[in-house]
Amino acid sequence: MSRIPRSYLLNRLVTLVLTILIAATLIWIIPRLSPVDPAEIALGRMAAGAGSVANADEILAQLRAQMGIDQPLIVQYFKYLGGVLVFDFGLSTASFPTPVSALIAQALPWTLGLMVLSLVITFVIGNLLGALMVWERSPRLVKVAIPAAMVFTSIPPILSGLLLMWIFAAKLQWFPLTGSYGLTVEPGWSWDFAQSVIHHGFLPALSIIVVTFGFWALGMRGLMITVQGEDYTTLAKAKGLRPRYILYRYMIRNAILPQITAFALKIGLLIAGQVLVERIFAYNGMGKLLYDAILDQDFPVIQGVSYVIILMTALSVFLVDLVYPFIDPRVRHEAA
Amino acid sequence: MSNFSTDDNVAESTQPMTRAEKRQARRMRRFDNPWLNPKLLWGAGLLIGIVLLGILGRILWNLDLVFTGSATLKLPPVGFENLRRQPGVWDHPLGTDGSGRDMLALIVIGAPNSLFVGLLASLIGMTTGIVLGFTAGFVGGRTDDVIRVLSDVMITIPPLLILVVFQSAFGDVSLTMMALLIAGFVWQSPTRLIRAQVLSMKQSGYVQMARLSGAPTSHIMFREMLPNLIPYLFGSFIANVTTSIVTAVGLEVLGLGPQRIPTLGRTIYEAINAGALIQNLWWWWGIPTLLLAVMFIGLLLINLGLDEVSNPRLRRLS
Amino acid sequence: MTSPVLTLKDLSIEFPTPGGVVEAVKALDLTIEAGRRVGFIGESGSGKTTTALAVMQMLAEPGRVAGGSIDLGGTDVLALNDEQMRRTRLSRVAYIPQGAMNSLNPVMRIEPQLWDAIVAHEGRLDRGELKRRSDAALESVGLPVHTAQLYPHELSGGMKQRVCIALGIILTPELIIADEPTSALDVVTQRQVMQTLKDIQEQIGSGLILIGHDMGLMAQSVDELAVLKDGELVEHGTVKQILEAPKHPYTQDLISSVPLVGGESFLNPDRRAEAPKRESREPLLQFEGVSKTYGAVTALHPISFALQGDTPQIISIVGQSGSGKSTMGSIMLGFTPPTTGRVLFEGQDLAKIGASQNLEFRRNVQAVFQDPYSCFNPFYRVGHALSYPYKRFGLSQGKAQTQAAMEEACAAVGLDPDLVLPRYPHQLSGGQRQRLIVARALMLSPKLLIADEPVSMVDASLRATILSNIYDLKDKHGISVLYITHDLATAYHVSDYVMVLYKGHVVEAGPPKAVIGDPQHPYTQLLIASIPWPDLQRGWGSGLEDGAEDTIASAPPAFRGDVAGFELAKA
Amino acid sequence: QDVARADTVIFDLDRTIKDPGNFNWFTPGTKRMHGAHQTMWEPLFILNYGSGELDPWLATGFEDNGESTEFTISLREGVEWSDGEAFNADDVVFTVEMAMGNENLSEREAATIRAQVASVEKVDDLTVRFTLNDPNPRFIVENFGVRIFGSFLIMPEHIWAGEDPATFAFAEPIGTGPYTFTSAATNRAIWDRNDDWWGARTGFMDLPEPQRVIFLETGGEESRAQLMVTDQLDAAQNVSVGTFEAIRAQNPNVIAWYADYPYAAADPCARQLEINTTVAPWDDPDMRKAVAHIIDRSQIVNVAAEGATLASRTMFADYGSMEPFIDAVIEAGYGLPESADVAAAEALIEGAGYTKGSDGIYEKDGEDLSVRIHVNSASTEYTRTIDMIVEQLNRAGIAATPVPVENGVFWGEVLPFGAYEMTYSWLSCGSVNEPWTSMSRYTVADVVPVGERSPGFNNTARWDSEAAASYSQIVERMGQMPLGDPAVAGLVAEAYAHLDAEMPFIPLVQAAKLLPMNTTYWTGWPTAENEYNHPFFWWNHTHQIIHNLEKAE
Ligand SMILES: Nc1ncnc2c1ncn2[C@@H]1O[C@H](COP(=O)(O)OP(=O)(O)OP(=O)(O)O)[C@@H](O)[C@H]1O
Ligand SMILES: Nc1ncnc2c1ncn2[C@@H]1O[C@H](COP(=O)(O)OP(=O)(O)OP(=O)(O)O)[C@@H](O)[C@H]1O
Ligand SMILES: [Mg+2]
Ligand SMILES: [Mg+2]
Repeated sequence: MSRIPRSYLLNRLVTLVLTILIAATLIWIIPRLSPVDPAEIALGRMAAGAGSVANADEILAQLRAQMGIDQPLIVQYFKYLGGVLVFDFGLSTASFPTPVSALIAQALPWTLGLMVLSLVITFVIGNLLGALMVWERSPRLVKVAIPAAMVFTSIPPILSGLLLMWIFAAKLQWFPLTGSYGLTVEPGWSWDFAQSVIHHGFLPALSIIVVTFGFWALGMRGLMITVQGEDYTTLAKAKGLRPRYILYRYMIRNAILPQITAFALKIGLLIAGQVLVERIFAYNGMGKLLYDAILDQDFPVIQGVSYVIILMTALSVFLVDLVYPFIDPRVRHEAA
Repeated sequence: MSNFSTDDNVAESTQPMTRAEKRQARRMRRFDNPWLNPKLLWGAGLLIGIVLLGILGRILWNLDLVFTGSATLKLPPVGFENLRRQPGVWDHPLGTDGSGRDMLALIVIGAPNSLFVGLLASLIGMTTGIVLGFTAGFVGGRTDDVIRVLSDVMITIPPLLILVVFQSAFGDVSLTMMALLIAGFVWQSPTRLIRAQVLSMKQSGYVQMARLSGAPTSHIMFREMLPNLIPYLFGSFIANVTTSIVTAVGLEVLGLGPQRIPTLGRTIYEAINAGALIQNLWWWWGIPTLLLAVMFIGLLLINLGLDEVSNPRLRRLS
Repeated sequence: MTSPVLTLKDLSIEFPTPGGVVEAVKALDLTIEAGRRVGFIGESGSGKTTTALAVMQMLAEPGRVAGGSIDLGGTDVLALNDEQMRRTRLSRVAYIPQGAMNSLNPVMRIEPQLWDAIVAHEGRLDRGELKRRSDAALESVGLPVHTAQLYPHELSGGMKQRVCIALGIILTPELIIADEPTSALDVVTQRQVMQTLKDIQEQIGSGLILIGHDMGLMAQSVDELAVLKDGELVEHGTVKQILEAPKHPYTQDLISSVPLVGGESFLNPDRRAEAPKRESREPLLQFEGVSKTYGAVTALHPISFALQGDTPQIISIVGQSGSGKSTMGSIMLGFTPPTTGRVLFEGQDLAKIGASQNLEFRRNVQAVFQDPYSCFNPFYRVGHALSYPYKRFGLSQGKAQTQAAMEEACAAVGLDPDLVLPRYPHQLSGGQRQRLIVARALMLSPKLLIADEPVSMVDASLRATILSNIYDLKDKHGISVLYITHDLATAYHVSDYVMVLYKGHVVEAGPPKAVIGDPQHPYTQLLIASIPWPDLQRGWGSGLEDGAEDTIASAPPAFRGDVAGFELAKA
Repeated sequence: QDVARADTVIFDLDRTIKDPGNFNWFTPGTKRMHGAHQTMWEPLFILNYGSGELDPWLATGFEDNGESTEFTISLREGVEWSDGEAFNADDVVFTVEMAMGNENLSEREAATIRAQVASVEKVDDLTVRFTLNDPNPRFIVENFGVRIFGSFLIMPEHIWAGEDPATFAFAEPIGTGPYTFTSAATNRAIWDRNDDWWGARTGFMDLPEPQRVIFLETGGEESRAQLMVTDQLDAAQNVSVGTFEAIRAQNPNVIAWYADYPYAAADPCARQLEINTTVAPWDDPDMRKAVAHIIDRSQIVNVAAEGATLASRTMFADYGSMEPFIDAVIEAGYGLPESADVAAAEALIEGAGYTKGSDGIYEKDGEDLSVRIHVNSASTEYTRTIDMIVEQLNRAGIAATPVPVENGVFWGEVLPFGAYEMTYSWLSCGSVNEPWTSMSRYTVADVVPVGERSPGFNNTARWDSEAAASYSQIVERMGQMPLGDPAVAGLVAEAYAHLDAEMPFIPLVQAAKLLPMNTTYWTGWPTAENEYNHPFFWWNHTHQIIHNLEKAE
């Protein structure tokens, strides 16, 4: 990418760092706005397991020290910032003393694998269907079927997941009910493992795709309508190009541009939205991690996951900013 | 015999003239008054249906039935039998849930609640978006930078985080509070888009013209620019209502919503938690889902209809 | 005798609309022989584009061919199915659409856009062959081969238009339809593009339909003319026939009202009234070393002048597209801050005008913008654009009086107020909008009017009427006018002083009779030479030759003959 | 290697294994529930819930010095770690001392040992002696007897010596059990049988039949139900009655503790309504009793629990071993009826000066009689029960509103600080074979002002009246008596008189866990008919279950 001017790169980098910094600060502040004392809560959780806790004060002091909340706020803040830079979010309170980063490292590949893949598929399918809704040559059936299919968007993902599970895993037994790979398959670079991962990932991915493609389709529809009225579409037709070619190279190619930015912006939101699907399929990705952390009020983990989501969003926005001029030649790398 | 039609009825023009002409006349009337758009009317009808359900239900139905233990548990809707071979009864036409609450009463209260959260969140989000978008686009400079970074940051922060903190702090959220929280996550795209629109409108001829006419800034913002954004704002509002409802339901399904107030999302959450699927209690999760779908279709139709109203290019005759 | 490439028989096209069925084309009969150039001329909305689109089978919804037949070199176009029609397009009949500026896919380089056209009709060819063909096509329209590697936005309007022509001829079709290919271009570029089109058409020997409304252009470009009015073919014959002996009154009117440099003035000299006196002794408008740069582009080089404004005057600013005319206008309005120098209005620096004086300044300085399409807020009826400033500037004395003023202004630009004022902007044609903007400016009777191409969208006869109205009002209300245009003929007639801009420099200035009547600077000469004359005897100049650019750039500016009340600092 | 499904038993895991590579059970997290303390680490004793006896396991017995201040445990002979090292007194002493010397080891069992033990010494290779800080007749059952969930687990000295117990991961864990660790990921752990297990060699016990044990995360009620239906799971975590019936309808091989209602087995923590005795008008015992009269337990059982539980007769869990004490209370006339007696309640409320307003709610001095009931929102069992109670109170004229709070907040901030008027909880949890543990949680010794944390989460009701003082004296006396002393039952009844008179809390229903068990591949599950112990297979006693499993034909 030698063609990116340095000043532009610098400008984008500053924005990136600033965004991350502010967001990281916010996720540090937000939990602290809550009047509850995290150490008391952690103690409460121990009690919840057993009904009582001996020598509570001693444990409480320990907890405070472990959580670092016995220090002045400003010290805590800078320690946190320093840690965050090297992906050190402290120790999980619910599965103490596992570092949050270890938990995230365990979950991240699954999320990247399944969630990002299904997001990409959703994006592709959604946009394609949105385009077909507008395309003059789509069969009539398609034009009726797509809006009808968009009704799925109103179904909460957990329900779509359960229904799919019920049909395809329980009744038809085509796919496994839970897990991210087979019960006795050992993770590794083997065909067995890969096969198992795909087999297990299918239903969770499908339940996400089914409920989210509608958003992309709707957005794409609007963009396609605009593109359809453009002069270059008319000329393409006058050139006698094949309709399908016009659809892909002229219409979709132009209409998709704003969607790409939207995708980058939404990536974090979408990951966080799939929490429950991961849960019902016992698919141990970031969503599941977040879900458990929410149940456990495990703030370091919630913070860590949020931070990773923020980082992913900010980075994808950054990347899109960098790449955009290459996919839309009209846009130049301008520091502004 | 044109190849240019984009609407559903490509084949239409080859049909015998008489039928086509009748159709034509009907379409023509529609064309004349864009607000008589069938999509718009159907969509609005569905939403009004939900509201009516709320109003009539409150008048005609005994709402005390939403309380736990109001009836036999897990009764099916009239005309069905549950796994225990109990038939549905007219006292509870839509059946009861796992705690013996009447489904009809639940949706009479829950459906308008869900709609309310969506509308309120969207309203707040849009208002924020309009104010910030206009400010950013119009004032520019530092203010613009601040707003842009702020919305970029807010777009990255997962709503769950805030809700979790909020709930652990206050134990419970009210519907309004929920709407406010969701609003915190739907203002960014309107802000971004309105900002872009304002920037481009600022360059447009009629704004220049207004400046030339000595119009004050307030006039330019609210009398010249805003009206032109209305179709867009409407569409965006409707889209946001959908997003807000889906978000709200998503949070409720996580158990992170109002705890005591029936909403569609909460009902689904309870159904799922109680294993309603395997117990074949389809009415428990199915009816609220159906209502969500109705709401969603209504909003979708309104959105499509508004598109056609504001964009004549879509308003084809055939 | 060559065979006809296109035969239209009794062609009728209609658009069913809520208001009833619009008969856009009525019983049109026309034959075009191979190798002939036929011009379609007629006012806006007369059905020119519609006819062309019918041949392409690309009528916009809900249009349909209601009757008649279209025969393309022996093929009944109306009987073709979708796939056959697709194969026919471009390979047998090419269409270069109106508004070619946006007709290229913005995200594709030029080359693939040429290639995909070939591939769509001839199937996969090897790269070398494709490249050879596309390069040949580009060269034939006078574009350098490296253009192929550029994106559309990297081309100028003229270049884009030529790419479209290259596209149109790449499969050597039997018929080329060019829909107003040069209406968005300036005279110099227009000449080049038309020349290219003609050459190439001759080379491949196809038929050509040229759509336009400029009689001069037609005279210089086509063999036959088809005059359309309200969807009917009112006259058809060779250019010579029509120019010399137009039969239909519409055609006669069309030809007689074309203003010519050195020709008869269309103004009414008797109506000159005594202008009211100004109070201020300061010059009305003063530029002090004003320049404007956009990044690396210098839109306007430092320029200084003073317009006294005691006697109202019309100062014309002419030049090619991109020469900085609009920039200058925008600086005068205070919309664009100058990069250097300052602009004074009655001694007051525009940059320092406070909020309180702003209204007064706006009242005194009005403008007609170049692009009338965007000037109306689509949300309001067009009357709003007229009445709002009228009230805002405190000119209104009640509703009835405002209405009366509006009606009067409309009448001055040849509009029927009852018909026009209650409409929404999208219900008006470009020409109507442009006239309304002029009406608005006149109604406010400012001291200074900046008119940026105020009549570019109306046909010749209306153009003369409006300009003469402006001319009369200037004296009646003491309005000084800056007339920005690239139409040298009108500038010649209406202005008191002419400045020729070339790449942000004033290269020639003086009274119009001198500057336009007898150009000294090579650039001015080029501009004049590029005007297409509606006169078959008079050739269409030689245009820009190799090395001409250098000659123009190196030639010293020519300033001649001062006019009282306007001083241009001669740098 | 591959093990046939028929040789594998699959247990349900209701949470993610956060750190599958960490087997340091002294630190919090799920480090032993996915098989470690069910298959690999064996306890010294296992408390039998049916008989109340301690079944010896790694230990053969213990002796009390008579004052319950010194305990001597005898270890079984021939016990070996799976790496072949002998298990002996050194390991016990080492592990106990490690817990005593490390404040960082915050797991409950370690903290309890730290609080109770003064010193530990090795008498000989198979004998260990503990000296306590205070007399505690329940020392063994509390710490080494799997009374609730786990026990203090002994770690191999030869591996742990020299490691920092606060951070050591014990990633290659060994134990004395018949299974060894094979692999674990976040959602499952696999354990395979050690055919060379010491127990089989020494004749302690036969090798268990399952060759492989898997703990599998299932993801929720629906998926665990589906897994059960499709025979991909052998024992599942708690499900609702409806789900259980649905599973059974599709897979008749699935059984539960009881063959019929209530199906579920009682959990040791019976449910109750806590009342803060410092807040008016609930500081008046009559008002508390009125509430007790209003509550209809049978309705809670039938509606909130769908019949999967039983009404509590006393504050105790209804285990066979608790039967004598429950009987004593009931014979003394302090048992609770299943249904309500609203008339009696009205009399009490009116006696306190309230009159019923036109809205059906009691008023005094123009103010409605109202109460806010805090409820932990973590489980629908909690919220549904409270919904029921709120309904009952409202119908009887008390304007009750529920206040749901999040689990951590509930336990961290609401309960211990007395920041509630009434709340739903299970604070008398503790007794399973003797009454003292539960009863001791309401003594005046633990009373602190509202706003301070109740020590040990005891007596959060802040019951501090004269009756409470008398009650505390009796309970204290009881605490000194050795386990099994026949006089205890009498004292229970005597103390219970004060509870009954003042009602600092209102016992409601038994807690129930409905655990589906699949007989398609394995039989021999614990049931009410085959009660070798309770069925909570995430507890440390699961060794017994696995040893009892037999291949189905
Ligand atoms: N989509 C449409 N719906 C209704 N009427 C239409 C439509 N398109 C064109 N017309 C009508 O058809 C007539 C001919 O239009 P056409 O575009 O052919 O004019 P033109 O001669 O090309 O004008 P111009 O010089 O402005 O391009 C006009 O009266 C116009 O109002
Ligand atoms: N806002 C802008 N940003 C950057 N460059 C600009 C801008 N406005 C004008 N320019 C450039 O300044 C130069 C002069 O533009 P201007 O609009 O004044 O030309 P013009 O003489 O009015 O041309 P036309 O006849 O096409 O209207 C052009 O090269 C143009 O590209
Ligand atoms: Mg046209
Ligand atoms: Mg211009």
